[in-house]
Amino acid sequence: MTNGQPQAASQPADQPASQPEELLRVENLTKAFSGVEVLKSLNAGIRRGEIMGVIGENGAGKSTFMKLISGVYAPTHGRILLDGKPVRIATPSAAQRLGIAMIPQEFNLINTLRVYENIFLGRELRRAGVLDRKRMIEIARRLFAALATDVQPEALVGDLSVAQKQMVEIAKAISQESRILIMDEPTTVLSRAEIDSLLVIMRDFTAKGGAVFFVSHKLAEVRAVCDRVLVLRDGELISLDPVAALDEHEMARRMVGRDLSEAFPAKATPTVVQPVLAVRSLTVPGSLAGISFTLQQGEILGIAGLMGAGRTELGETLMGLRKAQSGTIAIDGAPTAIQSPRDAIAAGIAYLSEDRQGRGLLLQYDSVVNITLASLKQYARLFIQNRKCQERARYYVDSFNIRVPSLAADLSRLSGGNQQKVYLAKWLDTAPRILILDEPTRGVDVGARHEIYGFIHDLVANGLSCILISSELEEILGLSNRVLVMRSGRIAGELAGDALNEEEIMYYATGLKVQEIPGDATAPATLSGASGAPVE
Amino acid sequence: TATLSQAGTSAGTSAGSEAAAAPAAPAAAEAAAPVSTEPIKIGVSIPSADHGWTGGIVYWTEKAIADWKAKDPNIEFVLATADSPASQVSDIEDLMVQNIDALVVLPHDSASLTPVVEEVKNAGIYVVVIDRGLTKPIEDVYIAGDNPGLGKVSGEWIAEQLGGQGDIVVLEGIPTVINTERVEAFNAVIAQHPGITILDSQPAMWSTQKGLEIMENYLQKYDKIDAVWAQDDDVLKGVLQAYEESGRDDIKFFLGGAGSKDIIKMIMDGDPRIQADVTYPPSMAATAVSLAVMGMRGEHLDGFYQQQIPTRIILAAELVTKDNADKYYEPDSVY
Amino acid sequence: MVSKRSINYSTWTPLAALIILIIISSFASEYFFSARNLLNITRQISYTGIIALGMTLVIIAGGIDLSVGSLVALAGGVAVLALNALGGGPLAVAAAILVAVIVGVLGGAFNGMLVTAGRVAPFIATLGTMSIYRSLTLYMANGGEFRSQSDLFPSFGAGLFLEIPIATWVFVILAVIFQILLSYTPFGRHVCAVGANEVVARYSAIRIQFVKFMTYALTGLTVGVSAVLLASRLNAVSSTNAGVYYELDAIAAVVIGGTSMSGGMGAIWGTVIGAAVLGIINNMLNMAGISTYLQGLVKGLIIIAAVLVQYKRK
Amino acid sequence: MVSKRSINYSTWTPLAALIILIIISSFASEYFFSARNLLNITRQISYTGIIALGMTLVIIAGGIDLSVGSLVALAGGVAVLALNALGGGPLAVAAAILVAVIVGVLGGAFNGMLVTAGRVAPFIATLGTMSIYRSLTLYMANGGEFRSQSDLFPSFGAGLFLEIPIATWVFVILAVIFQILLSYTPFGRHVCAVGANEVVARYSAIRIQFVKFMTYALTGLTVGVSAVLLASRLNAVSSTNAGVYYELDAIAAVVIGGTSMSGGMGAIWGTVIGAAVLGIINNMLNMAGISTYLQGLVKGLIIIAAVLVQYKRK
Ligand SMILES: Nc1ncnc2c1ncn2[C@@H]1O[C@H](COP(=O)(O)OP(=O)(O)OP(=O)(O)O)[C@@H](O)[C@H]1O
Ligand SMILES: Nc1ncnc2c1ncn2[C@@H]1O[C@H](COP(=O)(O)OP(=O)(O)OP(=O)(O)O)[C@@H](O)[C@H]1O
Ligand SMILES: [Mg+2]
Ligand SMILES: [Mg+2]
Repeated sequence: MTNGQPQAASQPADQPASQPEELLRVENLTKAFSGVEVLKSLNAGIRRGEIMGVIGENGAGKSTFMKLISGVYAPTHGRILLDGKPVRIATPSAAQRLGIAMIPQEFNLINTLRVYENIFLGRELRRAGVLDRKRMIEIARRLFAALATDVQPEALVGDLSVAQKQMVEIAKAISQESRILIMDEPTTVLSRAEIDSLLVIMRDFTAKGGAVFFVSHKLAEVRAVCDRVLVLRDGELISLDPVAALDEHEMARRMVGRDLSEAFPAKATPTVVQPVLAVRSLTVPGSLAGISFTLQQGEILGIAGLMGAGRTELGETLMGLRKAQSGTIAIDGAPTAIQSPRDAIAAGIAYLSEDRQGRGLLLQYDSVVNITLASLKQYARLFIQNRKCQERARYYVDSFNIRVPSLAADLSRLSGGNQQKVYLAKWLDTAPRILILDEPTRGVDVGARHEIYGFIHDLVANGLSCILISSELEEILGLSNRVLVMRSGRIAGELAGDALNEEEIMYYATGLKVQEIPGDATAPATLSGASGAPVE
Repeated sequence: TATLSQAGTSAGTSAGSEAAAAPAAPAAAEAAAPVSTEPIKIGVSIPSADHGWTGGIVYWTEKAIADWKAKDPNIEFVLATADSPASQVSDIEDLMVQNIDALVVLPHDSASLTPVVEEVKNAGIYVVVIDRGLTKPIEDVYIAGDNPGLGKVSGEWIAEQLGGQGDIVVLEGIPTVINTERVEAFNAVIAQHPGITILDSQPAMWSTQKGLEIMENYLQKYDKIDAVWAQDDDVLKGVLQAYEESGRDDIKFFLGGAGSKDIIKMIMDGDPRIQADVTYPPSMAATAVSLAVMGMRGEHLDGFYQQQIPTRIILAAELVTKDNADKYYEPDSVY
Repeated sequence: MVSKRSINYSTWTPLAALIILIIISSFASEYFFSARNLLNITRQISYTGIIALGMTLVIIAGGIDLSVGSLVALAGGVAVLALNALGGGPLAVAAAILVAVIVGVLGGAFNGMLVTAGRVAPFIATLGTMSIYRSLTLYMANGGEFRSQSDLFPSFGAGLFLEIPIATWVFVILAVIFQILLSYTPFGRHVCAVGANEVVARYSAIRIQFVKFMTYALTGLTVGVSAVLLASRLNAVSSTNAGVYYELDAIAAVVIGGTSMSGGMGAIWGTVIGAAVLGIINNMLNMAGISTYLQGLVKGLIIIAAVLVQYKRK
Repeated sequence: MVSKRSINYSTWTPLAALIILIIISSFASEYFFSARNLLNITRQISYTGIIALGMTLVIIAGGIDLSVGSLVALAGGVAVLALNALGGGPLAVAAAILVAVIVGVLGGAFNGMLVTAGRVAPFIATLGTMSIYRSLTLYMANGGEFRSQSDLFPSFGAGLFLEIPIATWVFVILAVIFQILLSYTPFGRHVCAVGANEVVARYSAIRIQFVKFMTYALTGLTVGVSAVLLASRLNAVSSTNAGVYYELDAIAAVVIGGTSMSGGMGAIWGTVIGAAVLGIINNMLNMAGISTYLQGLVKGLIIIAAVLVQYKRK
């Protein structure tokens, strides 16, 4: 994915090269968790007005690095210098005082508080001792205006979508008058427009002499916005070079330590055309309106759309997590009532939520418990046969090459990508025939991402059928045989073959184009469903 | 038990007089030099102080224990208070483990404690039961107040004062057998006086505050009340408080129960609202402890010609009025 | 969506329960609406109501305090001792009030210490102090009562100001103060944050331990106030049953008021309504003269119903 | 890391508390180690201990049950009525046992209904039923006792089997069953999942409502068993104070046993140890003959200490 505007902004020319000396430097920075060194004596420095990209595989140590600078963890040894002076950053608040603001990879928001309250949490503005709401709300509003997003300052964070939450995190960070801004994968859940405005804001920030750490798996963005790129592998510094010096392939190569083969495995077009899943005018008040489509045996059906288009609702409805008001679902041509996730599993459906931490995994339990949670019946006549579970978990950990300290280590200590693999294993263990993936590579690095693509490819080759919900057009285009584009709860269009390209998808996603007859042979149903459907 | 009392009588008679005197006049206790007696261990199991009167029970028990310890170092006491029948059963089980020779028990509930006390008795331990009788006649000695009597005397006095005419309200205690006995006896008496109507009767849990709240409501509901029966003096305090605050003056008199020292004092001081009280003395617990000691020692009550301590002692529910109030006033008691 | 529920929860819904209840009551007894009866209710609810104010903060911050009932007895008892020691004059009364509040705050602070410094689960910590405070009180009073010898003392606990019981005034004023504290000060926000997500709160430079500690100390303060009002009302404190079951009433008031036990959010005014609901239930049951044994049944049903109503409204 | 704590928490640490306590006790009284005394303790703890087994599941699943105490009285009372109605013979005793268990399960199921179908917060739902069940019991017994007319009935509550109290046997057997249920069956796994993260559990096709409901029903079952043991031990059930404060003892046992109130993790055997700790405290206080007023103080301190020890060991 290439986008023009920020690229222009990324010319080294238009940054203040006036005072090149370093703002922050780390020396022999090392972090070990229970003996395991995850960051190995790192030496690096960031200059004023610089955006430094930090890339690396899942578990490479990026977040750890950032958490050390922002006072979440204390270094095992090594030190941090600010303006050349050694500083001790014991707590996040200490970091704040030193002018270091962090946008964490996992959300750090209070769902029960309002947006503006979250933004100013711990540093509330007050007038005469009591909260100065007016001013806080006003400032918040301005921040979101600058971010070109429509979050309401007085909304409750708990009601926001993932992307909106991300925006709040960003607003919170930039609202602190800080000199160093740490962004740990801020763009993973954002729409194109939101990303662009974010990149602009980063530029403004550096223009004022600040410095930005930009952690991302989206190498194109890194290329577009960063001045220098720091590559981490297994906790070690691989390289720190100007962005001009490396293209995306080179970045990926350095991250993984080997040459990556062709980005996406060759698509296997399903040989026999035999519908596994047929959905007819599925309607869920408020989110889905007359959805109709068919999933063929052994195909990957992509579902694209903008944030809030209702893709997740579609997935959740198929999984029996949301109640459909009308419409039918047929498996292998047989009408099947799916009232609950149990029904869905019985029907051979599996759904991986976009929110793996909040809805997918029990983080305080180990991989064995998690992998066997949905498929426990297999391992228990009356009692759970723990040995079988262990073996099974071991099998997945090996074949998906999941990096876990041990089978008994709880998932809270795994990096995002490894958690995602565990999540995939969990659902594959229910032996599904229809696999619904919602943002399967959100926050997952190139290496792991390729692995996951590989897994999907193999699974489909072995007769599994897959619905792929993703905001990464690249991914959709690269993997899908067909693509449905959703818009405000409807299927705006179906694309296949030559019509399958980024522009087309965007036209339908944004409503510039609407297909009169979706590809299905079920036009009437769809139309009636669609016409009668409420618009969000 | 025969053997026990034999052993007792032989050893005991000499110490008899002081022993008998002790509870009556504790002052004498310090004077008397301890005579050599074989050591005995007495377990005492009573309900914990969950309202004023049981507070009094605990107070009197500890007082008697202290007096006896001062008088005879060979007597060892183990005291356990329980907040429920189940925990009282546990307490008694624990007491048995400690090889007690005698058990003084005020059962939380009659039936609930019967099985375990029976075990105690079968183990050859001397048993004195206070106040709430067991469902079987197991004990060696039973000492109690007169619950139906309390209700009866109260009813009769109120009826007489009202001259058989008037409206009264009743504040009951915690719903238990005791409360039921008292209230039923009271109602029976009132029933004989068609001129008297009981407007309302609700449980005040033997608690001052509950009495206050319920009386507040009574004063709301009934424009004319002639007399109040509170059954317990703690409750009566709350009742009086509510009455004062209401600023009303229609209520002719109040009657409490159990004879707490405050109310007795008010009677002595001639408070017009309170002209009488009916006794149900917690001091019975102290007497019970003494009875246990004397029973173990095989002594008999001074001036009694029976060889043995009477096996049933019922303390009448006596009417306390200005004339005799001083005889019932216990300034040191907590109740 | 979980958050969603608890949100509506603490908005207008408790009011529904209250209104329904008032309607029922007015039918159940013609005396219900008499000014005097209503004033009685306000006074009767003030004792546990005041405590419920502090309890609201504790629960929002993710804690619980079972010791309030025992602490009422302790604070009240010590206050009476101080009163008598100082001769029961106006100064003595003032001193007694001060003492009660101090004892309350100390008791609450000790709970706070255990929960923060000692990291004992709130339920266990306060279960322990519940037993400890009661025991101390019994020991000091030897199982009996603390009796005030002052004639002045009762006058303010039982007294009226502008026709309205002083206890009611105190309750209302404290409610306003706590409402402001919770909704209009940084501390209030921090209490919510700590209860909703401790980790996030820490990252946001909030002194979690301090915030938690303060919620318990403040609850202790409310307990002290409630204790002195109660003591002066009865001019005595029973070591055995002063404040018994107050913790349950206070917690019930908080939750009926829409504050969720899981913490993170709640409303003071909801708690006030919760206390009113409970008070009216008691009053109604007595007024209607329902079989004393069945009162518990009705009360239980109404408490549950009150919360059910809140969900239906959602 | 929170989870990490509760793990250590529920591993070996409660044992430390128990051992320390045993050492203290053996010094406090020479009778402590007498076989008779130890057997007494095992019987004394069995009544609340059995209930604590069910309570463990409820708490792990993220709930709480305050109604167990009242339900003990209700189940026991109804059982005695059945016993007497059927003449007190062997069959009548068997029937009584069955009845108690059935009433217990029904009571628990009703709690479960309120929490799942009714979506009432567990604390409030069971606070309500606590009041309801007690009230029903009082009403049936008219405030008095349910007295069994059977001479056979007490024999098994007080009876021994192989020198060991029957109550103890029941406790041990149930503990083993619940341990297996929690650690080796899908249901147990689901209970943990629901408590750890309800949303994840739902997305994992776990029937949350069913699981929650079952935890309450099972607790009701343990209550029924405990009730019949208690009733036959006393050969009567007091409507006023049978089972009073059992909820607190049971919950204390669970938490001392290392199960965190926040749910998601816990251990049955920890709960058994917790019950033992509480039982030994009571026993020791009686044996040592500590002033009855100060017993609460000691008990409270030891409960807190027991939990503190767990953290220190962490
Ligand atoms: N709290 C912790 N305890 C133990 N190990 C941890 C902890 N946090 C991270 N780790 C380990 O440290 C390594 C680096 O983790 P980190 O989150 O920094 O990776 P990352 O580069 O951010 O990966 P991702 O791109 O998936 O976010 C991983 O192997 C992870 O398992
Ligand atoms: N994690 C979440 N928490 C709360 N609400 C959410 C969450 N995810 C989605 N929603 C709700 O569902 C609505 C539709 O968003 P949804 O995620 O279904 O759209 P989508 O097409 O799946 O886009 P994406 O999957 O990229 O978010 C959102 O507006 C939001 O209100
Ligand atoms: Mg990371
Ligand atoms: Mg989505």
